[in-house]
Amino acid sequence: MPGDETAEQLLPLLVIIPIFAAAVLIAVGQRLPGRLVGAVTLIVVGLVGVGDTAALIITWHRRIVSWLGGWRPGRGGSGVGIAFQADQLSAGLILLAAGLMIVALAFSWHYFQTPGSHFHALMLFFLAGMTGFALAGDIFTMFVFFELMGVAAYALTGLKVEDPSAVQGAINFGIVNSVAAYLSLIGIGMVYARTGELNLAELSRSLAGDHSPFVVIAFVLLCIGFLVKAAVVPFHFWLDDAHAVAPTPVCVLFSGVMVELGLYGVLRVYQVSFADTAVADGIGRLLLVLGIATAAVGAVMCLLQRHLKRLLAYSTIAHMGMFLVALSTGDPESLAGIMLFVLGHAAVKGALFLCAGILLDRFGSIDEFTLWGAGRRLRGWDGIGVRSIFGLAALGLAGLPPFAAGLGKSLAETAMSEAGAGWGPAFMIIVSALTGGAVLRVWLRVVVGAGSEPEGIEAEGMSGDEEQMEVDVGEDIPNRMIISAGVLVAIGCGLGLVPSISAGVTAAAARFLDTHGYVAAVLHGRIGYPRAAAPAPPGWDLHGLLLSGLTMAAACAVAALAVLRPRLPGGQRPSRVVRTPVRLLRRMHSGRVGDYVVWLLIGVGVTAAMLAPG
Amino acid sequence: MSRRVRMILLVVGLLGAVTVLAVGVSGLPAFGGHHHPYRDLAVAASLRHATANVVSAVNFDQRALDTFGEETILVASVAGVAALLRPVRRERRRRRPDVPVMDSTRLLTAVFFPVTLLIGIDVMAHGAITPGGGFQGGVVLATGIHLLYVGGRYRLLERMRPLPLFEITEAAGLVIFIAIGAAGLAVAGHVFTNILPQGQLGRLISSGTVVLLSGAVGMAVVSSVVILLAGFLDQALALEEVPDTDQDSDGAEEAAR
Amino acid sequence: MIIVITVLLTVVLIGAAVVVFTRRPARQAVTLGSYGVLLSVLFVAVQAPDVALSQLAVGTAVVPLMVMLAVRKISALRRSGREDR
Amino acid sequence: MTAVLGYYPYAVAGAIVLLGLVGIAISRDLVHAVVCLSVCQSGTYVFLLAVGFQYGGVAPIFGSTVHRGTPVVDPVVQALSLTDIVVSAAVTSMLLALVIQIAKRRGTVDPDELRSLKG
Repeated sequence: MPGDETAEQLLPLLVIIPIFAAAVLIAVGQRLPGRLVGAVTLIVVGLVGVGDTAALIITWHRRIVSWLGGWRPGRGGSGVGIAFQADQLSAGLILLAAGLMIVALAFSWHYFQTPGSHFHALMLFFLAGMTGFALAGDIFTMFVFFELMGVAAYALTGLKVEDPSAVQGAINFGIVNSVAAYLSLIGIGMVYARTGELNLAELSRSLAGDHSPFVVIAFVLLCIGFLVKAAVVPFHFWLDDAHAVAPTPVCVLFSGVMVELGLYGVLRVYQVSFADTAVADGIGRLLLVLGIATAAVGAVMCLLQRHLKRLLAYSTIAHMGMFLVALSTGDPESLAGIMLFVLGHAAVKGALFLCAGILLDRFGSIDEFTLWGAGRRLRGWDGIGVRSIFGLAALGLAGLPPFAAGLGKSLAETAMSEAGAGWGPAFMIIVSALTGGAVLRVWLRVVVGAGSEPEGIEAEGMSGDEEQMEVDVGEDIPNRMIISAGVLVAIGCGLGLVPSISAGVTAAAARFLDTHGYVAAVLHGRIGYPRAAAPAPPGWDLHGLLLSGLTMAAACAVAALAVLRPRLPGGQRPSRVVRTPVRLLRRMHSGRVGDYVVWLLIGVGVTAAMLAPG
Repeated sequence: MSRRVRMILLVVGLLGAVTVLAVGVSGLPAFGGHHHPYRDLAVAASLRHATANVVSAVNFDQRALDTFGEETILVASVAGVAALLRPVRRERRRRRPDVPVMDSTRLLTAVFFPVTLLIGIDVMAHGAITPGGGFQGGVVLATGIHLLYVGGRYRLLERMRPLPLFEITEAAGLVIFIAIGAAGLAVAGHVFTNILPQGQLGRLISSGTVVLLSGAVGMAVVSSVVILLAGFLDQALALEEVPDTDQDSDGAEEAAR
Repeated sequence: MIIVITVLLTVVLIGAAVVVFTRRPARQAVTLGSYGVLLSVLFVAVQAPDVALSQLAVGTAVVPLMVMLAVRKISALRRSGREDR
Repeated sequence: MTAVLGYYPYAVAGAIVLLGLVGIAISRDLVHAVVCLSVCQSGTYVFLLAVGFQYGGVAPIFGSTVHRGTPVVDPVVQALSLTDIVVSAAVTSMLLALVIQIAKRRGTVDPDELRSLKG
């Protein structure tokens, strides 16, 4: 165990090392061969991953608080410097980001033939932005790293310069996220004007007990940027456009960790600074209503998509809805379940995106109908690999027992039913079944080739045929692509089996909700955790297994119904009562940035109305 | 959504946003009040480190990480723009006939070019004493270099600012910023600590690392803005869409830089 | 002092409206530049010389130049695009 | 009267932000939308500097004329605004590059004509 000071001193290096490496790559990248640039990037991200793991191990026993430049606050308790704070949740998130990036870089080893190291430098900037955002203990520093994450993500989204398909997905993503960041900055200005402080712990002290409507408005404006990044309805429109055009390895990071960081931002700001204010009595209602709306829109749109990447993007939106609903109860058990669910979802969703990328590079299209029966045309080990990984990941997403996503879902379900939300488990099962069913439907049609050859069924929505191959792999799919997808599925399954993970997650949840512990650690240096009974690691119980089995059955039913619908009597035309709302929902996702900004404005009003006291 | 529906929803959204902002602003202290606790702490800390320009003290000494993040955002956006605007197969570089420049303009730019460079360097060097600093000085220098294009020819500008050199100085600016931060870590145990002797208020050599960090930021900003403008100038002036008719292969090689 | 700031704020608000409601992007680059100068004057009045200098350099010189070059490239693309069809 | 003047700067800042958003919502050209976004961001500079102002305060540059005792305007918001201006330059250049890329690929920058993202 390193001395108690070294961890504090080295914590900021987790942000500085990737930026240093990116700067060096920009300077000399043109002259280095592509293979060396990729290797250097992988080594640097690996180094950051090792640092994150060390931070996670240390935060198992105490928090790490690092005041930049030695500007520790004086006796009066309010300082001028910036604080970094790492506890188990933030260390786990940055480790997840580094791990997903290692797999994404391994998958895209020879992706961009163009000279220069822009892709790798931007990925390192993206990692530094995510790490800095998760560690920041200062609302303006969170804004700066939110912008760094954004700028790197806009460039990575639009990187396929040759791609004739929906390249304006990057501009929608850029404009909507920037508008949200500026509204957050207005919120930061308001909080600063009222309290004269920017540090989260200091804000917690000066906002304690403040029940004026101002606090509610400041919280809403401050969290708009994070809610947009978390793709919560009505701010979610940019996510599917960005996924439709972004290269596959970037999509893995978007759905795996960037969207979850938005949710982390909301929770951290609320839990530390606004937990003892007028926001506290409205937050449960807000998360519940936004969660249900997000899950509903995500699940329905997920069933309507034929473009694989957009389908997976809507599945991520549906899962964000489930996370919000489970977190609305506000007790540690549901937070622990959601943490495990996020880890499992990131691994399994990443594997699905990689499989979609493999199909795109092998067959030149990512459209469900064009790829009908494509899985069978894959020969030998490639075919077996893709078919099994795609199937396992689809089942894992729907909550197959050994997978971490399934365990997280069942923990959240039991927590919600104990917290009095009896309808909770039913809601989670329905949404998981719908999204899992959609992905299983794709598995049946694309990989197994079930159902009739779809000719002439010109379903609406964006077809995936325009999408251009990212790298032409020809007949033989490179092994590194299949291995990286397999590794992600294995991680998704492993996380669910290792008991110490679920024990750590339960402890992390309790420590995240401990506001006084955070303030004492940051301001007064008391970084130890309060003595808490070592909780028995929650695992699979009969109740959980039963619910998971029910979810699996429902998901398979949805998939089978969707595939066999044309043959069923009268199954051709869905009834009018279904078609009109679906058409309305489809027209709302217009792909036009002006509409998205209008929805964002309406969202600001709706969020404030829901949080308004009384 | 049709235009009319979008207008209605826009008005609804605006009403909601106006009420939100109104309630928020009403909770703020009135404009021009005297209650600024962070300012008192920042001024005290800045004077302790003998930095005359408190804004530079906050930027480069007390909240150095924000400035580091800001520089990284600029360098990342330069890398992004370079990646997005890289010449593609269907583009060819063409030699444009140069627009004749009036002699008076040529004379003015010949006079202003060195003056602008001096102003930029002065603003950057005196960051800790007078208004200005690495960032402002850097942008003044970068726009100054482009006076050559106004007064001379685009090819003269291209010769006078070799882009590979600026890519190295941009990365060097960021690396030096990190090196100074790491020196603070090595010596005093915290990244970005002001470890140099701070000297006397108002002197050129004062406020320790603030001057050095300001210089590093200036170097990074000069090169970032030059590369950004070069990217856009290149697109607008030098690159030309190859009509699909004569899809000659040599055009593609020439386009790839 | 209040009067100076109030007048400048009103002028800046009008400038912002002018920039937003000029429809043609080529002309918008010019109005954005003049809006940047107005902002710099307001920042000097609010005793923020550092911010005024950087707004002058960025908001009046660099960003409008980039907008103008982008507009010039897009109109060139549209012209060559029309010839192709 | 002073009550109105006490909150007028914040009202102007909020109005500039909303003007920028209206510009983006009604724009028929993506370059126009990006310029409106930078106008919206300029609203945040005005808001931050309005928060930090103090009547009778001078610029926070100490030297021969300004001594320790003289009241100064809040330097921290000026540092935040400086960072914000750099972010604005970076984001605007990035979005303009994306618009040029769209113009190259699709030949048009009118959001209504770029309808292939429907559904």
